[in-house]
Amino acid sequence: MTTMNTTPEPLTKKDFKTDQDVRWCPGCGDYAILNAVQGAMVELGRRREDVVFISGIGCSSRFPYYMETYGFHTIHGRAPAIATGVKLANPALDVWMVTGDGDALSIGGNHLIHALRRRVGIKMLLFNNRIYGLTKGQYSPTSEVGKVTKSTPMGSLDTPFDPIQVALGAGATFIARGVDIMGAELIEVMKRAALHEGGAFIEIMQNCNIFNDGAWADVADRNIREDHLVHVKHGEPLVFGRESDKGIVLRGLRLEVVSLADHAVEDLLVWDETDAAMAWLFCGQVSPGLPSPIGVLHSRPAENFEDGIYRQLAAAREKKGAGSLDALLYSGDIWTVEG
Amino acid sequence: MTTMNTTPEPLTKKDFKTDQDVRWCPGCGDYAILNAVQGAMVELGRRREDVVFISGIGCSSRFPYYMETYGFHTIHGRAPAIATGVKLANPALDVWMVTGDGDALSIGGNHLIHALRRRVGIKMLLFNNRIYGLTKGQYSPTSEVGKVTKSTPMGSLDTPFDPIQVALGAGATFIARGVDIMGAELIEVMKRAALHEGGAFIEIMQNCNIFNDGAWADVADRNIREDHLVHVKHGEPLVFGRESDKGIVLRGLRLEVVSLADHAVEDLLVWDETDAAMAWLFCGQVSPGLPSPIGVLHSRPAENFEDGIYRQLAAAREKKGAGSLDALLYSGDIWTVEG
Amino acid sequence: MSSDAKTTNDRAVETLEQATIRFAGDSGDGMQITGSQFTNTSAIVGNDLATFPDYPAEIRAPAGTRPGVSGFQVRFSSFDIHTPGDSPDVLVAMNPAALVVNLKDLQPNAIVIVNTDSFGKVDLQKAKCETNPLEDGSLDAFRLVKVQLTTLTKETLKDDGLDAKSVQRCKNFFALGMVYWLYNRPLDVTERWLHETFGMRRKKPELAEANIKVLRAGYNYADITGLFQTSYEVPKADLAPGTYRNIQGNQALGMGLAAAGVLSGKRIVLGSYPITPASDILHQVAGYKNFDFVTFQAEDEIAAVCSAIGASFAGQLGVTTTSGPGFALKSEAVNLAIMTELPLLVIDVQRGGPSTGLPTKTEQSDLLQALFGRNGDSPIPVLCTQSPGDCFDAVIEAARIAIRYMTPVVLLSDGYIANGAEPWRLPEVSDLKPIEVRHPGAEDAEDFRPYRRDPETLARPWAIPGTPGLQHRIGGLEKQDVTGNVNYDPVNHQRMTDLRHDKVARIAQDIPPLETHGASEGKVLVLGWGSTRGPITGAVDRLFGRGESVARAHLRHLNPFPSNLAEVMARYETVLVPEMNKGQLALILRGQLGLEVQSYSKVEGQPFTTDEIMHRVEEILG
Amino acid sequence: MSSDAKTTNDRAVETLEQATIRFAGDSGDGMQITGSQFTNTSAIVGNDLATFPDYPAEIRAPAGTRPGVSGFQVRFSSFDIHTPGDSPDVLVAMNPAALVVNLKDLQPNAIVIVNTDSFGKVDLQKAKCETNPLEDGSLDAFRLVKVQLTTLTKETLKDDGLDAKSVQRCKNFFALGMVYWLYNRPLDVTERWLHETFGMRRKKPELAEANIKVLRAGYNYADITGLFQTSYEVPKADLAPGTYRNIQGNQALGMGLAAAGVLSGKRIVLGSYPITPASDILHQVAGYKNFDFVTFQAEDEIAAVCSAIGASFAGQLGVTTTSGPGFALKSEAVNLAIMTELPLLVIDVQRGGPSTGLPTKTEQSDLLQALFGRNGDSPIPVLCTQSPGDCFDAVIEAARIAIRYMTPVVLLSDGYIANGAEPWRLPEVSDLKPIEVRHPGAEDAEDFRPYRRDPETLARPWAIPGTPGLQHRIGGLEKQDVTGNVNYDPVNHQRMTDLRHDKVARIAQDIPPLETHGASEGKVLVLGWGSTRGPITGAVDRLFGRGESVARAHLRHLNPFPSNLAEVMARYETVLVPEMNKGQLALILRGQLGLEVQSYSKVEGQPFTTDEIMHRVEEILG
Ligand SMILES: Cc1ncc(C[n+]2csc(CCOP(=O)(O)OP(=O)(O)O)c2C)c(N)n1
Ligand SMILES: Cc1ncc(C[n+]2csc(CCOP(=O)(O)OP(=O)(O)O)c2C)c(N)n1
Ligand code: SF4
Ligand code: SF4
Ligand SMILES: [Mg+2]
Ligand SMILES: [Mg+2]
Repeated sequence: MTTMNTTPEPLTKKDFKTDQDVRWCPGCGDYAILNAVQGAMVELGRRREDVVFISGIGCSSRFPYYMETYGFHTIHGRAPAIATGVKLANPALDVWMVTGDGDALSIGGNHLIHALRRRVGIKMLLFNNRIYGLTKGQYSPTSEVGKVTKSTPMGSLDTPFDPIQVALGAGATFIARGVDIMGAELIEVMKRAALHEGGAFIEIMQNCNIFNDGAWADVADRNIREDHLVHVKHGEPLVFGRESDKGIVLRGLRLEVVSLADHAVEDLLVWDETDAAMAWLFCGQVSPGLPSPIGVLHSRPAENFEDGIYRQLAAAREKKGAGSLDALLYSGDIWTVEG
Repeated sequence: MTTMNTTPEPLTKKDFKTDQDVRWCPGCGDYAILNAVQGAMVELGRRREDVVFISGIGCSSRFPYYMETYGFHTIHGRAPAIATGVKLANPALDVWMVTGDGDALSIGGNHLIHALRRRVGIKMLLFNNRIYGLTKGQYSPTSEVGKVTKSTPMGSLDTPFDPIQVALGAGATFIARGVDIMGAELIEVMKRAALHEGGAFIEIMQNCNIFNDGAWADVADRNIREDHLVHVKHGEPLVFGRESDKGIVLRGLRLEVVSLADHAVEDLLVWDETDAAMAWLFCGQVSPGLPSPIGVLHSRPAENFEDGIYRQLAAAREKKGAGSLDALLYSGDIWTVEG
Repeated sequence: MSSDAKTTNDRAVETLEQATIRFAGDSGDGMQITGSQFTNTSAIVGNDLATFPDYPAEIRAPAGTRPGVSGFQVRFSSFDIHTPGDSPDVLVAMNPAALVVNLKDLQPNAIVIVNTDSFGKVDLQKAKCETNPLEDGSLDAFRLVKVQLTTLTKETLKDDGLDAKSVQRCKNFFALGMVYWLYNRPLDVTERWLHETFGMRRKKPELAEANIKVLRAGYNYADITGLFQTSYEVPKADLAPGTYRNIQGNQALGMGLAAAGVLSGKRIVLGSYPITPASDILHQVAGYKNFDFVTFQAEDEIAAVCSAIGASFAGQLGVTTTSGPGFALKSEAVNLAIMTELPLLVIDVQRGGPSTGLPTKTEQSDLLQALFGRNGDSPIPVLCTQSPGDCFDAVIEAARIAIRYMTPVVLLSDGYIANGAEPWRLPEVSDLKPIEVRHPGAEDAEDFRPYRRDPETLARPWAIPGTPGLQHRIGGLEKQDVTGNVNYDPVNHQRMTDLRHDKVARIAQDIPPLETHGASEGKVLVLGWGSTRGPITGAVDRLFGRGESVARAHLRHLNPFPSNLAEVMARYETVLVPEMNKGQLALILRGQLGLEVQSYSKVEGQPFTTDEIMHRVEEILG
Repeated sequence: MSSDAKTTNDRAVETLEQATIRFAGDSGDGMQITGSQFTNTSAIVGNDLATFPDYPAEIRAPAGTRPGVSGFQVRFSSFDIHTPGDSPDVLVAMNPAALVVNLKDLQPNAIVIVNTDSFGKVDLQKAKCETNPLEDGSLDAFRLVKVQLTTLTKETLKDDGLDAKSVQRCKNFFALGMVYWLYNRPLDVTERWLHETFGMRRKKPELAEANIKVLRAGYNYADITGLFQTSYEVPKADLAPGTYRNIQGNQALGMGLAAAGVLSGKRIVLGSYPITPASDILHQVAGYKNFDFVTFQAEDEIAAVCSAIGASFAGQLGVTTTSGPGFALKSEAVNLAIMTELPLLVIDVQRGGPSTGLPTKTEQSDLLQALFGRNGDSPIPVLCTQSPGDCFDAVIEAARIAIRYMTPVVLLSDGYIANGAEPWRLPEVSDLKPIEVRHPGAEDAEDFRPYRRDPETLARPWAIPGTPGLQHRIGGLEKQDVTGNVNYDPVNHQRMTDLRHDKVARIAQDIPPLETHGASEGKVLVLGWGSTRGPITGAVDRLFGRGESVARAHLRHLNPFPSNLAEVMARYETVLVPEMNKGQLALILRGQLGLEVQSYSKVEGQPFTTDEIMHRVEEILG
């Protein structure tokens, strides 16, 4: 592995910036995410040459051009498949994927769920702005019902995907959420993801101020957001609210918001990130009207798909000895014609 | 609609058979399913000309050739998209889709989850034999981990999809399961599906006796199966077992098998098919070691996507009047050049 | 007010046959709007015209940078023109970047109007200018007109209590006002538009008022300050009598689709997935719901085309719109439509390739993909559009073929046509020929065979679900002749392969003979397809006018070709084939007709200019 | 036992130069195994040979029906042959369907061995026979040999206590035994195989024993009963000295891939999705894990090719295998590899098309798709395999080009080559030329540019993740020359388009000149590509032997062509191009070289026969 011989001195965010002008609209949430990712790289002590950013197509997918690492801006929806190939070729690389709600959940939905199912060791960042940005504002699979866009002048009819629910359905072993402008929380989540084996999925609520401004207003607005989101932490009760005056309890198979005025913290649901069933309870159509959870919703131990593959390669060498062309060709029913 | 002027006399199964020789291996589970589907058509009083069977590619997907209805044997994985088009063009047609575990969940995964998300009024029958039959035996996305096949001589590494879990993740509004050789149950489930609006998803456990014989042995073997499956019925407690001597209780967010020797039927979980969270508890990775549920796992009211579209068309005509080319062309900034 | 403006304008008025103006600025500066406003006004004044918008791939490229420059060029004239002009007479540059990237194209002595407020240090840096072009002499060859657009706009609106951002946004109308004065154009068309858009639609009358105020201020500023020695007049062109509208290619495609629906009595089911530069077609027709027009934004291109195929199977007309990369994804499904012989319209608005390529640039490089981009021998009719207005006829023609011959049809447009605009003489709806549709009915059940063919067209019957007695099954496996049952017999496969081929070849019987313009025989024939019609026409007509032995012909049908194509080509010593690709049509002409042609290839993401083609032909003429 | 069998065989032994046998029965009758066994034995006996398996698309088509017939034809000889033979001398028919569908192909007076136990009323109905062919005279022209295969097999095994089903399954070996006697073949090769397969691998020694017992019984039955007047001997062919094995095309492709990995020192990462007739390549190489060979069964073809592209980006050799419909799905991604200039191997084992077509039949109709099936001008090298053994060299050559020129490469094989077998003279591993790979290292970081090209090959550097200082970004948008940054400049786009084109064209510098066999100039050149080599060689060599003025040449490289192609073609009055498609190579030859050729098209899902080509050439010779 060439990844050995590198300089030890610690890198700074600047080291992860490229010479390319950033081409997002002024005010786009992507800037904040870029900043957070660069921060995470520094905190993780990553070496630039060992990191690969793979993206599809979309505003969000221009991301790799702005990271001073190896990068591949691929084609629409295929990032998970290409990232899988990178891992199959060299499991030692730290592979991050950047995608949008259209890229990941519309055209790329199948590759996404298969990469999660297989547990390929890719860290996925889904920038969910609930709109097609790059193509100038058509509705996406995460747009709310009734969304009026260029392609749906009378409002969209299809029920959106809940990305968390889709990831759970696919059997993802690490699922988390963050908000573009909540950098600190985002960095924490990314650091957890970086350490998780078996692939990680992070939905990032991102604002497209040009075509879908305010899609996440309630969780983005500093003044009100604490009433609209809940920070889930493994082993801790679900308390939220500006005054930390609200909580969430489990009633049967439903989550319910209660006021701590008339409930004790002990009554609240204690978050168990290892329990997929618990994460499921936050899925839109199951318990509507809940605050948006952010943080690590689900995480359970798993093995990287690519590691399994290399285990088999080693086992085969173990068993049959390293492959020899001579042995391969000159075997089975062969015969010789004398000169 | 041409679907008005048709003969009233009741049809029989024979009327739904075609003149084509059935081309499945002797002993294939598909024969039993074909028989059940033809039975369901009769019981539903369907007219052949109003029914369309759409399939992808695979052994299972040859199904339409054997149904004396309209049929389209399309291309691998695309049946949901083509079926959607049929519904968009003529919502009055009764559209059934037949697919396999590879066709629906491997190459066709994205179309499947989007058709379910949108709630297109298609009835989907997924023949799950946990193998690629037509291509002679490679593992599929539903094959168990460690599956040894032509393409995985050292065993497969990827965690399989649970079709029910995938459908839940996609937000399906009708989810059911059946077994190829349990015709009566299958017909009941199909009749429920036929009446459901918003699209229906039915997983059918099917035996491929050539390439994956016995994949469902425990639920197929008449002698033991009642110990390995549970018939879920809305509003009824979860009792199962050859002697109806076992039951399932809810503990926290877990389902547990108990013996009715030391538990009262009242303690058992009463099935609520309208609760997606309940169906979720049967998903493989959540509560392993449970009997396989068959019957209608989940059903909640929904509207057909295509009906919404036609409502918008009507509303637009209502508002603007039926479209006139003259009005369309001769509008906006137009000017006249005199002769 | 435009009227009294006229009276106060007592400076010399020079009459011109034509003029070309380019508006250039940041994506945020509203240059596309400014350009279209000037275009609409000129159209209504009665000029012939052609436009060319050229904008960056980014939604909002970094302000002030060269890649961020958005441009709109309009050429208007008192005679019949075919291209947006090779080099502008007037450039409006909102910032240094807009100025420097456009200089190279200008006419010598062109008028250059710049917003001096945006030539600060930072602005120059953003534009990567070492020195200030306003001072370093790089404008010596031109007539520089310096205007403090920003300041003057602020000035004009200081009492309107608008926020700074909104004020900023008005300055393009100050520039527009000036240009209106320069060419003696009325303001009312734009004023009406501002009232409708801001006043009525967006419910912001104050913005309408502000913009109008600034527009007039600009007009008066040009009038009073006497910045320009002369103003110009471009008299109306004598266009053929009729009613006109100014139209873009994608708009015309959308209208054509609605027309195809009405003319065939079929519901159009358009399954599409957004992609530049085709998305606007979807947006357009999404507004045609009262035409019973179904639009479906699918999860991807494969689902889009498959939904259209499903719709055609169910008896309506399936259509899918896309651009190159999306077309590539559709290829497997298009092949299913070929095998099942269902009508289907595949519209490919070509862009710069390969791969993601240059999404906002134009190119003609999908021809070979359209003809051959599928497994097996899979013949498909291919047509193209030749200008914005022509899109309307082209798409109706494509639909007619798809239905009459029961076959998918590819219609190729391109980014230049899609976004370019021209005055379009509206057809009389009553003149549009209906598209005949035949569906067998229950009464035909007796000896119905899904693959028994019409002897004239070789089309199979379009029997649709819901019809009693016609139940049948189709699919992608080889079919038995007549019965349509699955069949692997060698002789049958040969026969079906030949039938699929012959059916498409037969379409030639409906194709009008190829017409030539200019010399009926002689030295050079310039043979084009698609959007090269504009520059080819401009160039060849001029040369022929000069008495050169040249002619031009434009193909609408690329498969099959018009039956007289070989004969026509044979009448000229040299056949020149200009294409915005590496010579794709040239390859087919040689390969299919075995005739020698000279390929003229340009792959710059930009249309040919009239001059380029003239020079090339002159070289051949020697 | 084979030895003493020989002694008892005192009937006349006639020596032949060659013979062709076709085994035909239900998919369940084990005809493919029977055929391969006869093939392996004949190979080891030292014959040259060629085989052609032909089986239905269904896993188990309905027993006894005509579409359900599975056939295996083997031709073996004492001289050098190139095809599995046009018409069999012996037909083994396990049931009426197998008999009737094959009769038309037989030599007059051919030996026809039938299992009379399966000619009951029901069997005849299943085969849609009004009358019993054994009695209605339809076999008069042949030497009919009636055998109660089922009865005799049961008889043989009555004491072995096997279940009826297993006994049934043995009867093909009774037939094989008889044919072994007929051609004086030893039994030991097959006996060894039975021991290995059933005894060791499947741990069913009783089945091995049973089959061997039946095999010998069949042999003795033929010996004792004297069913055949004479038996035959086909002496060994004098093949070039060396070590041989009998090999199928897909096997050789798999081995070639392993070799390419070893020769380049790169790990092969094969991303694939199963599809007939390519799946066996995946199955084969999945067993090469000890070669550090990574196989990945992806969710679909798009993911398959994308995973391969990702692997190449990461510095290993990405490969993807598929057939026509899957290839169509990969086109968008292949274009990404063209734009990013990454090495990639795309192997397309062609089958009958279009659409799902005829999955188990052979065809050459993906050539145009390979060359042009992408958006934009997207040049890609295309190679083909010419015979089963040739696949080994072809795939190594393709990998060499992909790496040396940093480009995706398409390798076209077909179903006939994939499943056909021939004796293959094994190469000396030490003779295989290494594939040179260069990766820039940290030391090159100073002025590393991702798109700076090698002056000789125009290849860009293959800088791989993990290398300090070489971090860079690539993608599908147009690249700036040298820097590789995103760039939409018109002149740059033209330059990059030309560079991509020229790079592929340059590969010609590594391609050996095209060789001709036969007349070095004269009347007819038969120019082929891919699997037509066999029949063309057979036909042309015979004609040339007769002194006709004919020659043959076979293309390995379809893009770019060998530099001397035009010159070679010009040496002959007529160039005949036989293809299993509607004339795809012919189109390109005309279109690119502007040379006239005569296309000979056959689209029956079956290979050309030697006779077909001979007759066609004779027509031309007049
Ligand atoms: C094959 C293909 N189809 C369509 C497109 C056009 N396209 C580019 S990005 C995009 C969707 C972008 O939305 P999203 O993924 O949410 O990213 P965002 O721009 O919102 O960040 C589409 C439809 C394309 N580039 N390629
Ligand atoms: C585009 C394409 N890729 C691959 C194939 C080959 N193929 C046909 S069916 C199939 C999978 C069949 O498995 P499944 O869907 O489970 O159906 P089954 O045969 O088991 O009923 C595959 C890979 C194809 N026909 N088309
Ligand atoms: S369009 Fe929206 S998502 Fe795209 S860059 Fe602009 S603000 Fe960001
Ligand atoms: S292979 Fe399996 S699934 Fe296919 S027909 Fe045979 S038994 Fe049925
Ligand atoms: Mg988005
Ligand atoms: Mg299956």
